[in-house]
Amino acid sequence: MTTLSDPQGESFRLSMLLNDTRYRSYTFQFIALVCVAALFAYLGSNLMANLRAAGLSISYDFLGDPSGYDINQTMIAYTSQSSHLRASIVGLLNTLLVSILACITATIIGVVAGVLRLSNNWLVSKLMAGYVEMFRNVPVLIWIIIIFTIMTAVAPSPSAFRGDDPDASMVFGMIAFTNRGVYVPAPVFEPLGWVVLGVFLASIVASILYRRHARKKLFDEGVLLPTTWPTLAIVFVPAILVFFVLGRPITLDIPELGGFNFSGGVTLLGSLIALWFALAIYTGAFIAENVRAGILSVSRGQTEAAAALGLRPRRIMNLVVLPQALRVIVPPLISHYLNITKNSSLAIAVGYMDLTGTLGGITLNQTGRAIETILLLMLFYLAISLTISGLMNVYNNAVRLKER
Amino acid sequence: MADTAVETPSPAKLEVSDEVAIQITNMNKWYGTFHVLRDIDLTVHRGERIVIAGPSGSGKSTLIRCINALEEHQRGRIEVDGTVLSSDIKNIDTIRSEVGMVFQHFNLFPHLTILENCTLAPIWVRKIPKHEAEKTAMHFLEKVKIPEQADKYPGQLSGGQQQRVAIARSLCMRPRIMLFDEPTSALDPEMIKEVLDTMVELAEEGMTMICVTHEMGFARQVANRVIFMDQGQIVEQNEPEEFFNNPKNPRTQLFLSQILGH
Amino acid sequence: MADTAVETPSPAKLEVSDEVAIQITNMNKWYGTFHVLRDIDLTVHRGERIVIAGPSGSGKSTLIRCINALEEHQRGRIEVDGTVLSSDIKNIDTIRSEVGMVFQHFNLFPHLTILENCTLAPIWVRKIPKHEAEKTAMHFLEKVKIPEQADKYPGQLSGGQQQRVAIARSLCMRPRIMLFDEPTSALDPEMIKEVLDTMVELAEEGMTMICVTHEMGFARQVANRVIFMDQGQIVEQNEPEEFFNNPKNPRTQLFLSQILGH
Amino acid sequence: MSDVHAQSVGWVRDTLIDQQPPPVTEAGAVKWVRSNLFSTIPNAILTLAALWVLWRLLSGVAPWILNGIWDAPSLSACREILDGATGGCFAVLAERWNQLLFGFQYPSELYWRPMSAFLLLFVAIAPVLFYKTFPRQMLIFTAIYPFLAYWLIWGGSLLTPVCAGLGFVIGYLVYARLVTQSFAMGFFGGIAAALVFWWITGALNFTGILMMERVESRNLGGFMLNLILGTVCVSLSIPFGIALALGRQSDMPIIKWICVVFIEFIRGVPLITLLFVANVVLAYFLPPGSNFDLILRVIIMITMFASAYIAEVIRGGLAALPKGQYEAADSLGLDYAQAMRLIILPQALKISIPGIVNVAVGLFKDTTLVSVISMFDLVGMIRGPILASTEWNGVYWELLGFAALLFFVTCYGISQYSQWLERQLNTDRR
Amino acid sequence: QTLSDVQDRGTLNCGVTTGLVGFAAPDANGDWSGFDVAVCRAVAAAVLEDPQSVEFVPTTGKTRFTALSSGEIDMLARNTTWTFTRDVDLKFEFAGINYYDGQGFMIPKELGVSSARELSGATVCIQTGTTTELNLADYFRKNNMDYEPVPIETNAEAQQQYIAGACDVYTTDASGLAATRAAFETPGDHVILPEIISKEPLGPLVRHGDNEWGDVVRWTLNALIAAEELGITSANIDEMKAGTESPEINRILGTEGNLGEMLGLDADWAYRAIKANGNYGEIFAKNIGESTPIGLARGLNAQWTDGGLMYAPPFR
Ligand SMILES: Nc1ncnc2c1ncn2[C@@H]1O[C@H](COP(=O)(O)OP(=O)(O)OP(=O)(O)O)[C@@H](O)[C@H]1O
Ligand SMILES: Nc1ncnc2c1ncn2[C@@H]1O[C@H](COP(=O)(O)OP(=O)(O)OP(=O)(O)O)[C@@H](O)[C@H]1O
Ligand SMILES: NC(=O)CC[C@H](N)C(=O)O
Ligand SMILES: [Mg+2]
Ligand SMILES: [Mg+2]
Repeated sequence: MTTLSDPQGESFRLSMLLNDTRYRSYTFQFIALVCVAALFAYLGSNLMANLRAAGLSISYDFLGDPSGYDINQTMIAYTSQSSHLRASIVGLLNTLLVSILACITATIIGVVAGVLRLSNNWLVSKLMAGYVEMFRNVPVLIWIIIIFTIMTAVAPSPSAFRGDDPDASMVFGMIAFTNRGVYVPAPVFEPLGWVVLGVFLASIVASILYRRHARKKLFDEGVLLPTTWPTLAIVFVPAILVFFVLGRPITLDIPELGGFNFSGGVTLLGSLIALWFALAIYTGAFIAENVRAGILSVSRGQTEAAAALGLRPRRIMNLVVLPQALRVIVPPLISHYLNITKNSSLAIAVGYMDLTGTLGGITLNQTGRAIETILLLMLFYLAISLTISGLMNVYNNAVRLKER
Repeated sequence: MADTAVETPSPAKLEVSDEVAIQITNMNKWYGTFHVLRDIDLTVHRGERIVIAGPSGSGKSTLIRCINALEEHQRGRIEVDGTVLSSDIKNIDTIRSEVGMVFQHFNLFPHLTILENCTLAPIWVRKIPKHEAEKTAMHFLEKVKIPEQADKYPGQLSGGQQQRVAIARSLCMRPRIMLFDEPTSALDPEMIKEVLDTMVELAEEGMTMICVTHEMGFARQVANRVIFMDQGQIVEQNEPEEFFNNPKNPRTQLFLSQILGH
Repeated sequence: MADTAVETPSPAKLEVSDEVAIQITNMNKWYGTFHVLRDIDLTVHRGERIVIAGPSGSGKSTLIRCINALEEHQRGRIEVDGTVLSSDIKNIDTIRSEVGMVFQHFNLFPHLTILENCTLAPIWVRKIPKHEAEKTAMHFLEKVKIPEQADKYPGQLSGGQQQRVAIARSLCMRPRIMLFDEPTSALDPEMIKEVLDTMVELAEEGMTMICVTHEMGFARQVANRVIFMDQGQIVEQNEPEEFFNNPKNPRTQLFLSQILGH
Repeated sequence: MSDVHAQSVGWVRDTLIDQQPPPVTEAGAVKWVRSNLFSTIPNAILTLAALWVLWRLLSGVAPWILNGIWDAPSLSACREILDGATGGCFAVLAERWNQLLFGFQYPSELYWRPMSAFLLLFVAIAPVLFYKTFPRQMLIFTAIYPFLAYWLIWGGSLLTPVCAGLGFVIGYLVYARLVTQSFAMGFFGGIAAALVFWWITGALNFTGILMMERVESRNLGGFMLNLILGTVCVSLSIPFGIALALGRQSDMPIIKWICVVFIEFIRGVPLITLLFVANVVLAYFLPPGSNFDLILRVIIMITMFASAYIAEVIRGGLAALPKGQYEAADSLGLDYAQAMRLIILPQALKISIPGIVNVAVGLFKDTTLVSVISMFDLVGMIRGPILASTEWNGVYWELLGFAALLFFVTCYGISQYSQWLERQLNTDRR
Repeated sequence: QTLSDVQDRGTLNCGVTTGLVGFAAPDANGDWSGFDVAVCRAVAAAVLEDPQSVEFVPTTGKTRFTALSSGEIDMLARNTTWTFTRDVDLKFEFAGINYYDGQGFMIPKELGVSSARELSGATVCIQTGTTTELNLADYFRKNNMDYEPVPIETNAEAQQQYIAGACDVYTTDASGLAATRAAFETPGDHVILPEIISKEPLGPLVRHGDNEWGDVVRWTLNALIAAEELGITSANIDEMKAGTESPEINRILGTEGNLGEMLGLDADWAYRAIKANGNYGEIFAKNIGESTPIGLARGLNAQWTDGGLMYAPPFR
């Protein structure tokens, strides 16, 4: 904005505020600022007047008060005596949990569907197109409700597992699908069990090292070691061996029907599952399109050039197509992740206690602090969104193709 | 366009061996019901440099893509360097690593540096250790006169430079036969010269080459045979001198009058 | 490229008035910290036809864009037709409606017909009634020899035709001065001629013109001054004959040898 | 020397070979099946798997649909008729379809009004969507339509929408008068004139003149509510979106930042929280004593939401325009407002149409979220009154399937349109 | 000033539940009826002379208070419990009590549970944002039992979940349980456990700070209760309107004194209010009484003269 053409002999005139490029933009910005400030002042004064009329005031003290309600899924210690703030954090963690689960599942579904849609099998690609169109064009809320209905109205209730001749039985004798959720066995670690786990983790690291080594060997000596089977072997064989050698130190805590419900094992709440799958399958359809577009964006010429060099189809995929397609796929993928996080607020429709359910739901209700809680709620979501999109920008800058 | 190429009118006298490099017998190909290649018979000897010309849609690209197994043919037989092209993956791999191909649109891998573009196939297909592959790559990059660009990305080079990298990339596989599909038609006039110079040099070293091009100057200078295709068939073939000065087939005459006309 | 232009070697002898059309005094411009234009002094008289030449990046475009206030300058003084270019919007508007500009890439408005392209500014800026504006537009379209295209859209015309429309569009504002920024360099050789012919005609009518171009044939035929720029400075200026035959500055000599060389 | 080699000797073909039919394996159904379904072993496995999935889907759904009961007073009656066989109880749709479409509070004798508004919508929107096929004059109807639709759906005196419309006309006339002098003057003059007109007519009471029975907006519901929210909010958000996009492109930092903050804020929070704002807090920010009904507050929030997204789409369109267009406009002496109005926006908007349509589809789907704040849109109707009623407690699939189908048809239609349009635009710009 | 707002507008905006048979539920034509609805209609009749000029705004446990405090509704008649915080902290004014209730549990008979003490480990459906949610937490904590809450928004959802077996127990106000059970296909398969774990005095409420309007609602409700006590019914009200021996009846019906005027209404206000749906007893009997499928006994809600708690302050 250095605009200093020939200032000599000119003195400031009022009309310059409108006609001079130097001052004009200040004038406009000033006006805009005043308008916005006036709008806020107006809203604020309305707020004050309304609050005064209703005898209320803005205060966040309620966050420290005991919440008084119970939450069915808590990842940190929580009782009805804990504070509202803690309840919000429980909700936040639940939001993150379902979002992360849904993101992972949606990515898997999306990638599979997207790749299959490009398959040269006519039937499969049409089937996938059907899946994509069907899920993309129906509101996610309807999908959530449909899946929740499957969970509650179609799955058997725990009482169906009761009796000598039950209507329903557990899958493998370990997993129970009920209309309250899915009960799966939980691993129980005896002291030595941790050793097995340690060995397992170590072998994962080892397998990564092995792959690195294989690559280095190829680069240094031109020897191509097999990777797929050795990797699998390295990951599983030692852990299994150790498991048996140490005398099966990990046992399963199989859920058992007792009282009203199954107890023991891990419970995946019906509302969590409904929300998780609905989000995953809905967003998966979008991701599929995205993946398809990404792969198609790598021109046929690239594949042909690689083929002409003698590379085999799987290598072409790994070395040429995927690295390029990922650059196209990832940015929209991340905005789909963002959408999942935002759509997870629909938890409220199935009674999953996420951030909207606790802070924006029960806390709001029980305290009546609408303005405070909703403001806080928005800030929480905004923080999540900004974090995700910040990461996205970092990634985009890192992988941008060099152009001249 | 013809005038941008090198202007020496006499075909380079290069020795051609008796050995057969490519033998195509009675080859036919259809796209759906469309008969693209009809009864193609062609024998290419080691060291021959063949230019294929012909109107658009006459099947030139399809023909050389069949040689590389980028397209499958439905009838007839293609034998490259003693290997018969069948749907056997082994054979296809053998042939592809013997035959280098340069495309009209370069098709460099934009996510890899120039050097990585050149070493990718040698490392993964030929299993050559990386540093050796890099040495070879630098050698060929020097040959195409752009060793200093080795660490740049394709997007940072001009079209002519990119096409030269594409040639170097093929050469790094040390192919015995090179196929060129209109390697210069996507380039600006100045850049065409850079690329043609590189190709002339290759020809002079005795590489077996099949080149689809309309650069008649190039054809005159290096080809020892020009093949004219129309409607999926080889219509005429001859030595460049004869071909240009004395085309026999009326279709060829018409075509030559058009492209040499302006 | 020089050979595509009209080949009459003597500069047209056109009268040049004493009146000053553009006066640039000691003008400097920076892009950020990069000093693009340094101490430019230039006086253009009414009726003069000036060609600006110089290597890429020497600031030619920037200079003429400053005259049109498309870029602001930071120091010095530009006076166009008696109006001093300051940051006063009134002045900028006055100057812009006095000065027509033709860009390298035409920049026609693709959503408007040719006629609408030509009448838009007269109607909205000059507040000329529509039918009158259309009459003027048709007049200038005839002058550039494409009246029959008036109802087409720019996308339907060839590059040369588009550039001629761009010229007509500027003329419709009845500017006293025309600026051309490499008006022919985005065109094919045949089309260059069409556009240059139009410009020559304009020149012969006595329009004040500043033209950035490397068409030396054009410069010889119509310019009465050639200005050579390098590194943001005016390095040499002279009559075309002198300039081409007898360049003084070594930088100019080098440049001329390059562009006339091939 | 080269004539040693037989193949180098000149050779000319005298007779051209004709097209021949491909070998049998290369054409016809056999080839198609082979290459599309069973080209490799994994492919064949995939095909079989797909066939199995299809079979499962069809065998599950087909009898349910074919055996459907369309006439029964309640679920239990329906089950009795079915007598254990698989089959849907579509009777619920037959019995409640007008509740599903119009909500349970819209007077049933007035259903023709929203119905005709809905049909006229197509007439109004056609010249916008297919701007090439329909005459431009039809745009006049498009301009009138919002006021007509308001009158049809909400009723009341015809003069109310007429005056609202006249306000726009007067504003436009004043604008057209003044704009030749200065855009700002025309713009603000137009707004001022319209406001003055509305203020004057607002004081008048039209009750009784050309009346149709009034329907309160809280009585709207069902799919109609989704449609109203969708169309109203999208149309309203386009001008705001344009303003925001221009603001975000502006080189005046304060204006730019105001727009950036607004857009990023709105895009960073879920629509639900904005609906909560509409539902529970917005009223606190309105002047004391003013009584905005819920629908209006929801429209305000959804419009804000949509404009942020549309602004981003339009910003993309603006960025896609070559810089030369801006410069050419400048060099002809057009001022900012003229350049935007005459050169930049017409082009940028055209590029943005497919993106805007996509936002519109997304938004239309999101209108179902209003059921969460207990408004009775299609989903709200199903979840609330219908499923809770004694007769129809438990008919999930028929109702949810119906809702899904309704949305699918609409959204799929629109997205097909947008793809068609994208292809059109691509060929336009050769 | 709510009173004049309502009169200007010509309709009363009354917040009710989204649907609880017997208390407030729309029929297939969208006409609302029920015990809470009757209160709204009585107030509308008193203020606007027409019991039909009510706009019913369905609210959930969550939206009801904000709807009221933001002015979207003029009064809330939605089985809302009168609690200290709602009155004092949320700044509402309870106009009285129209139903003395307590929280109960409903459970399918087949589970064989006979006492709330046996509910340890159960999955409980609970409406969020209600007092019952807090009571439930307290009750289980106090008795050292654990449970899994399934939060839902509306009674309708609760009903679906409970029927589908997604929860073992449904808990809410006992009256609500009775109403919900009545809507089941086979009400006999479900039992309401004997324990009542809380006090839930339900009543209509208005915003703090508008005492005139508060008085109108309070005394309309009281008029309904007093009418029952004094034997004014919708059948005999027209007779009594002509004048009776009892000065209190006369004061209520506006034939004596100027109570209506003091309220800012006309003399006939209470007459219209009672006429609209009958007196308290009639309303109770018609909507939730023993002769209805819901079948609630008067119990605590009998007149004080019958040993109940319904006790209207004197009209004087
Ligand atoms: N994948 C395909 N499917 C169907 N037809 C094709 C396909 N590829 C090419 N063709 C058709 O085959 C014919 C020969 O194509 P080819 O590309 O070989 O011609 P060409 O001689 O290389 O022409 P050009 O000079 O334009 O490159 C053309 O008519 C073309 O339309
Ligand atoms: N917007 C800008 N920001 C920064 N530097 C710029 C900008 N525009 C141009 N430049 C630089 O200013 C110098 C002069 O540019 P200008 O376009 O005037 O050159 P030119 O003489 O017209 O060259 P050419 O013949 O390539 O058009 C160049 O070095 C260019 O890189
Ligand atoms: N079930 C309800 O909706 C009301 C519950 C309880 N009476 C309350 O006021 O919180
Ligand atoms: Mg080709
Ligand atoms: Mg330039």
